[in-house]
Amino acid sequence: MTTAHDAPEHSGFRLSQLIYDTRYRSLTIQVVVFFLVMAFVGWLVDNTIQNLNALGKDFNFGFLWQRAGYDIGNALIPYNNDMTHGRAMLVGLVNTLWISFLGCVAATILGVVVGVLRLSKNWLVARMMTIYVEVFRNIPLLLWILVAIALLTEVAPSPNAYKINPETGEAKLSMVFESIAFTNRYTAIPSIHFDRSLGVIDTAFMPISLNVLAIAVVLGLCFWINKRLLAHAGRVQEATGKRPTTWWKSALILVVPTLALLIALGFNPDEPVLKGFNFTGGTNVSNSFVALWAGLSLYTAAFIAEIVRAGILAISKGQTEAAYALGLRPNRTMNLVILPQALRVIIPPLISQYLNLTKNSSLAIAVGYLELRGTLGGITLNQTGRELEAITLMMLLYLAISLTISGVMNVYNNRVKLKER
Amino acid sequence: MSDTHAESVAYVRDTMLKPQPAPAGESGAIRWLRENLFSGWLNTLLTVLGVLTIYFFVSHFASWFLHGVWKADSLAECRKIITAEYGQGATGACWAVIRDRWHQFIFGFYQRELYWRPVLTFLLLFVAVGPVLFQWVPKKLIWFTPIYPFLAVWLLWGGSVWGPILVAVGFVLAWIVFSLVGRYGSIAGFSAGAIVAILFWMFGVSPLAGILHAAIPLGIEPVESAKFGGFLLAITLGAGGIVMSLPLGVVLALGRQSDMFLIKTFSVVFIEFIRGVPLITLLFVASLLLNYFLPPGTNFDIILRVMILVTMFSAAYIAEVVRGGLAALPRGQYEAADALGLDYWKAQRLIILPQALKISIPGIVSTFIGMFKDTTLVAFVGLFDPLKGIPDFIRADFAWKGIYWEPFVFVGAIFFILNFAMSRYSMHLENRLQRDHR
Amino acid sequence: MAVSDEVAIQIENMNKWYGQFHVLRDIDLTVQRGERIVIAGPSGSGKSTLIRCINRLEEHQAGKIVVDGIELTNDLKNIDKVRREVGMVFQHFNLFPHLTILENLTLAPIWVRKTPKKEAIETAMHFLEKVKIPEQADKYPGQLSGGQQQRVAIARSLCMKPRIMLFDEPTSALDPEMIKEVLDTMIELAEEGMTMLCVTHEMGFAQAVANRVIFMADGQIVEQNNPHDFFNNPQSERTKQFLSQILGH
Amino acid sequence: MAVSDEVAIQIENMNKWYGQFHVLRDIDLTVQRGERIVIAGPSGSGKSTLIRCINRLEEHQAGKIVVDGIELTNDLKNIDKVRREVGMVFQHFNLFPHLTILENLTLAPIWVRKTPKKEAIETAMHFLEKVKIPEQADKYPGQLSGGQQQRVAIARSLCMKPRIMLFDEPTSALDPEMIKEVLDTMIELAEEGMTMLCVTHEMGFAQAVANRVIFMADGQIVEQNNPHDFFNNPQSERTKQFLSQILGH
Amino acid sequence: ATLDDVKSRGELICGVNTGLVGFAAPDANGNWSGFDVAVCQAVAAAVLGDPSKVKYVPTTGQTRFTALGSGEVDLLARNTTWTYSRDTDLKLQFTATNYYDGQGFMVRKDSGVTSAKELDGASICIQTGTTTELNLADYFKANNMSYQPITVDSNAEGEQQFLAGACDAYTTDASGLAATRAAFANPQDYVILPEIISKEPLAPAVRQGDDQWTDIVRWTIFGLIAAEEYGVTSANIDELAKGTENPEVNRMLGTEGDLGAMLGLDKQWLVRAIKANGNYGEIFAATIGEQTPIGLARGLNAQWTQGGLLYAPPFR
Ligand SMILES: Nc1ncnc2c1ncn2[C@@H]1O[C@H](COP(=O)(O)OP(=O)(O)OP(=O)(O)O)[C@@H](O)[C@H]1O
Ligand SMILES: Nc1ncnc2c1ncn2[C@@H]1O[C@H](COP(=O)(O)OP(=O)(O)OP(=O)(O)O)[C@@H](O)[C@H]1O
Ligand SMILES: [Mg+2]
Ligand SMILES: [Mg+2]
Repeated sequence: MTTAHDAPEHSGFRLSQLIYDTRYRSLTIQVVVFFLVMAFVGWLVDNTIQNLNALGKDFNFGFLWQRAGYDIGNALIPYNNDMTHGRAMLVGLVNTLWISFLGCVAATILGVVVGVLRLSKNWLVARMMTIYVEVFRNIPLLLWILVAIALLTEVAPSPNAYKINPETGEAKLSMVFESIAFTNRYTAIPSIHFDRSLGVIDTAFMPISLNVLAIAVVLGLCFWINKRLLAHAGRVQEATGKRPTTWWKSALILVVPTLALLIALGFNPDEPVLKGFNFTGGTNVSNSFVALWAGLSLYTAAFIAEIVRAGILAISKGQTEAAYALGLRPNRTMNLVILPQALRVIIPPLISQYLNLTKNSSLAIAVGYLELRGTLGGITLNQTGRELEAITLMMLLYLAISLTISGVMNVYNNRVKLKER
Repeated sequence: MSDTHAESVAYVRDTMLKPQPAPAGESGAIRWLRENLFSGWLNTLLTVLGVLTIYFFVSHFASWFLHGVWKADSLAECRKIITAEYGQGATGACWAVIRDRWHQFIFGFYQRELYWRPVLTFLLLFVAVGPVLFQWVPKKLIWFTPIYPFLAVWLLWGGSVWGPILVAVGFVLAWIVFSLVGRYGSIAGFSAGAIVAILFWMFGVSPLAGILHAAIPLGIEPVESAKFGGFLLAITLGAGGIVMSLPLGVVLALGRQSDMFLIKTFSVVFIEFIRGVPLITLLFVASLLLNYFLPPGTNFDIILRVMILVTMFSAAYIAEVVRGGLAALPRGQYEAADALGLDYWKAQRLIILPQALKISIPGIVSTFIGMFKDTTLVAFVGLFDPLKGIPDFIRADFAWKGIYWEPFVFVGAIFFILNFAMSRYSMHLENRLQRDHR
Repeated sequence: MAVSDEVAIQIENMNKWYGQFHVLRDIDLTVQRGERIVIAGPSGSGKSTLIRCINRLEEHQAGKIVVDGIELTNDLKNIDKVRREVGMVFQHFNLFPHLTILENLTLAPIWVRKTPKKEAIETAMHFLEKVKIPEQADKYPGQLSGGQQQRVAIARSLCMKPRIMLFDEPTSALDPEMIKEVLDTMIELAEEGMTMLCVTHEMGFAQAVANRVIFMADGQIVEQNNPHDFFNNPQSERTKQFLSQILGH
Repeated sequence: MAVSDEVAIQIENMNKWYGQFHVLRDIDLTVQRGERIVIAGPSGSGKSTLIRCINRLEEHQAGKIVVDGIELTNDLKNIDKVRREVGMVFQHFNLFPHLTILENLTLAPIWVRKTPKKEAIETAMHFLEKVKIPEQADKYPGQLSGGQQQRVAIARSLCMKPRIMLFDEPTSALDPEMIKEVLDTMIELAEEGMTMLCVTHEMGFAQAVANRVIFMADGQIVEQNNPHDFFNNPQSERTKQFLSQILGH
Repeated sequence: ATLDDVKSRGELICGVNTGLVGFAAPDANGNWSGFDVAVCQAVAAAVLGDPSKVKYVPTTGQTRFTALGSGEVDLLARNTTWTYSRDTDLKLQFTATNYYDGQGFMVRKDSGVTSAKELDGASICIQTGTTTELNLADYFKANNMSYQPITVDSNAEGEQQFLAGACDAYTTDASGLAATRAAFANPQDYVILPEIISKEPLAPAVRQGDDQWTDIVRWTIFGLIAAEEYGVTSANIDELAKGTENPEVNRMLGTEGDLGAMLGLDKQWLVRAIKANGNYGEIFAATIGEQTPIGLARGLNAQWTQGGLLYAPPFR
């Protein structure tokens, strides 16, 4: 056995190594790609600069500090037309977040109900839910939003209908619970009023009501105590095997202190009253908001329903059977075995639906609800003619929202990942 | 081992039992009703609620549908007919608007005498995707698939036949160069092919097309894209976007899988950026910003610009779908290709991508459904999509001002039928793939 | 390994249909306490269905099943009682993947038997030692090999202190080298006198521990006998044919 | 079955790590042309890793591997050359499911060796006949049994006319009745004087065809010997223990 | 230069509204017509000799200025108010006002409102992306009143909301209000309030920096206006083009001097422009005038000789 081979001499670095050597090759490719991409980006930027020059424009966010001059129907933070475009953008952003949040909540509730009902043994209900899911999934969201606003404006009465006829002393329509009025322009609901208010702190962003703050603190405390109670029940169970009944204690703890505080503050709802053309006193939730909300929730719920259904189906029958065979009751099986597993399957796609819903909230354009796209990407853009700046800023804001949501999702996914070999 | 007891139970059956029918009460309509609708108070409650809901819908909308008027020249006439037939205050649908304007819902402003062209294009689409999607279509037909996009462009936009042919020639050239140079390494071949093709498209196509057209004027009547509207626009944007985004999506997916940091980063940034913003903002980029990014003086029409952004948008989604397909391939396939001495590009082209793309087809179909629905958003940049653009301008006609629900119902129904069919088909494909899979 | 005279399971004239399909036909079977029964038969003969009827994972439509003196009817309370007395081990383990091994074992004792947690853990560790994997207590099922998982599944059933154990092909999803470790566990259990009903094709196991082998075909009990006679001197044609297939390899 | 003096593979002082885990330690191995080597050892001992290093499916971090006179470095050209000379057969066949058997066989010759298509098909049919399934040429891998698939995989490697063949547990994913047909094919190959490295637990095969058996444990070559001495007179404790497990069944 | 582009292209690209009754709307066959469209056709006739050589690019309130700025359209003939900032900041060049409009309000008759001053607290439907939004805010502020804006995306939607009673008043340019009202099933149930809260001179616009092109569009419009003033109509133009007593008409119609050459056009340019759809008065009457369903009175848009604001500078 002779060694038939001499080791090749290690000569110095050769240029061909850039292409043929695995160590340098990827470096070469990356450098080339990097320069290509940079050249492309540079080309775009150069074009943009030239075009801006040709039009005599510049790239300047100064417009954000100029007077906006337009009104926004439902601003959640204080706003009037004397404030700046920047403030208007903020109002839009808050509105985007608000509609997205409410949309996600409603879509989740509806989606879970529909998803579970689709699995129901009830033939009729299961079929109806299937129809709901298929119809909503396969027709563009835009149509649902347009239908929602059209239904609201055509079916609901105008505020006039609630006007009390001075002769008969009666109105054509009376308000629900004397405090809620559905109209074809908004839904008038009572707002909160405190007789013995603690006052309001004014911050630059938005005024913070001390009353609300106090209630939030008390509620938080109650939840904490309740958690302690449940933990205690758990310990008792660990020690004796018997779990003390807690539901009525929980109910008491959660309700009584808050109620007491509300009474102390002299809480009473400020009911809307019809004055002139419109209701005043309460809060008017505009129909464009309701339509967008309904459209987004109904549409997204159809997708969520499918996710929930798939999630429950994904937990194999074997898990249920094993739990039954151990003597666990169906509801315990659901809570202890099926749900914890189904949630892992459900939550990631669920969150990406939340993302979709948030992005789809930009369809507010169809109903004239002024959110981020409507303010910054709509009226502000139009009044100032700053397309480049406004759209860039708007995209970055949306991107920030998206990345935050998907960041949360990743953290969650990593937390609950099933341990495998 | 055996004790007395066990022995005593020895038993042999000498006559086998025939299956018996299930006992009464275990079958029949009553049982079905009991099991499926009334098997408990909760179920019964649900059934009642369900029936009430159905009743609500039927009672509210049935008369509107049934009182529909099909023949009228304006909304006012419709109203008159309905009042005459069903009495004062009766409501009814005015389907006459659909009858009068159906062609605009479908074709936009495409010349009426040329409707055969989009229709033919649409039918040929099935021939083109047939070999990929349907098992019973002869696989040989696959040669038609790469030709189809050029044919479709030519049929839809018309004009000289030489333009599309020369663009296709560019691909052929690229292929030839790739095969020639490819022997010195795939990357070299790839780059050389791409450069030749791009140079040819940039400097060769239009003069050559001019010369060829002068010599052999083959062509059909050109149609400008401003005439596209309705479902023709939606399908052109959706299908065109998906087709054009496929190569880009595949490249992005490979980039995202790559272990080269920079390439991976660029891919991820692009994909996440596109997926992180609403389509509407991208459409605004198409309509408001794209011209800023291009050299001064360049000008595409808005449909083309929207198409570019739609392509980028769907590329990001396709990339994720293809990535799923790539991830689903067992590692062994890569290793076997390596062990046989295939380099990265050959392995991708011959082994990995054919399989990964096949697995991705259902995902691509779903992406297409999403795209197709989203094309309605182009209404907001002034294009005539079937859902808002077309109805809005029909309402700008005096005769149909105020018509609202009928277009929704009509357009919604078409969307539903197309998308439902596609989603069912993609589910079927998915099942078939699962069965076929080794 | 004594068999007492007490009856553990009594099945009389039991019939079951899936829709119009008659799966179990006129089943009569009495199992004494301490008996170890192996059920064999071709695929689709209704073996699984039979043992699943015993803890009411499936409902029977005619006839009577009495387990431990409790008749299985639609009465939920009875079903609960029976399920507490009967442990079951499945072909695919069906461990709860989101819980650790220890949590898998203590879940039912805590929530069903209302055992204090400490006690439940002690029992669990005891049985884990018995199946020889106490060191895996804090891992998750996904981190264990198939054989280990099946042993955990057996331990999980044992933690409920059942008086009867049902096994549905406990080894058929396992790699050959793991089959032995599971069978060993089951043999040990048998030696302690547990009443066992076991669907299996492991004929070695049947010969080693069964008091009785039951052969099923087409939803009927075709033949039953002690293992020795069953294997060496089968009576019916169906049995002979089946045995030649199984053992002929 | 002559062994020439030419060196086919030379491994010197080779080390490999996965991250911090030292899989292969100081491997020294010289394979003569025409030699048939069987590698055995417990699971996780690094057998697969070793032979995958030989055609650079894995990169080694220290030491030297010379295959057919070509040193495996980072130079892609060398790697390509080596891969053309070395065929490999995997445990899970890794046929390309979207191509017919014939296409599987002709793919690499056409694209890598640039063989004209006609010639490639002829060679492919030749080797298909050799593995005794010429009639399956137009089927897809999914339509074949495991044994047939593995034989196709062997034929696929042979079509590249390799001078060395590597086998990584080629029979361990197969049902018992199919193992023989694959082993037969391999024995035939051995008889033709192909240089072979084979990771396998089929000790019968080792005794029949191997010139040398290498025993690995913990990433090291613990013992190597001719098959007769290896099985009848193992030297190290590890080997003895391993053999008793493998053969003791 | 734009003129050369248009000539070499053989087509004028004209930015128009996506659909506004009377001003710009395509019919069932996709042919555009309307008051704004007539301007496009006149310019096309003047420059290219054929009024049909126009490509219409529908633009929204959002996209119109970019379309013009980026060169996508040669001429923006879309109801666009001439304002200071648009003229300066947005780098547009407004050519000549072809319609004097003003923002007004429409309400239901049975609401009893007779003046905009009574609209305190009302819900008002308003189309987003236009000057009307700013005017409305200013007006209510100046009068110390409050209102609830109900923003809508398109005129069609605004109409629908207003009809359904979702807003107490609909505000937009008075011309738009009239057009909208005319199409209602019962127009007599709605009134347009007397207040006009803003000046809305609507003018076709072109890009800044191409004076020749600006002049062509501007003088085509003036030509149409002057034609009405001097009684040149599409009916008699062939006759008059042979020569008249009036030297200004002769200059316009190219029988005397060569005004066209100063614009880079031929002598007959204005003849063709007027022939396309007639003079200003004819266009007005055919598209939005009192004989049409829209029924707008000339009002401010009458010739200066009739007490209106239309006043074409002399062709000299
Ligand atoms: N839920 C069900 N609905 C309808 N038929 C069923 C159902 N479960 C089982 N069957 C049918 O009942 C018959 C008996 O099934 P069972 O699972 O008891 O057979 P087995 O003897 O356990 O077979 P194997 O050895 O394959 O597990 C089979 O024909 C099966 O197809
Ligand atoms: N990609 C990898 N990353 C990290 N560790 C690895 C990787 N591949 C293998 N290993 C580890 O390296 C060791 C040797 O693996 P190898 O596959 O070579 O063993 P083997 O002897 O072939 O075992 P078997 O008989 O089970 O196939 C094992 O401990 C394995 O866990
Ligand atoms: Mg079974
Ligand atoms: Mg291995």
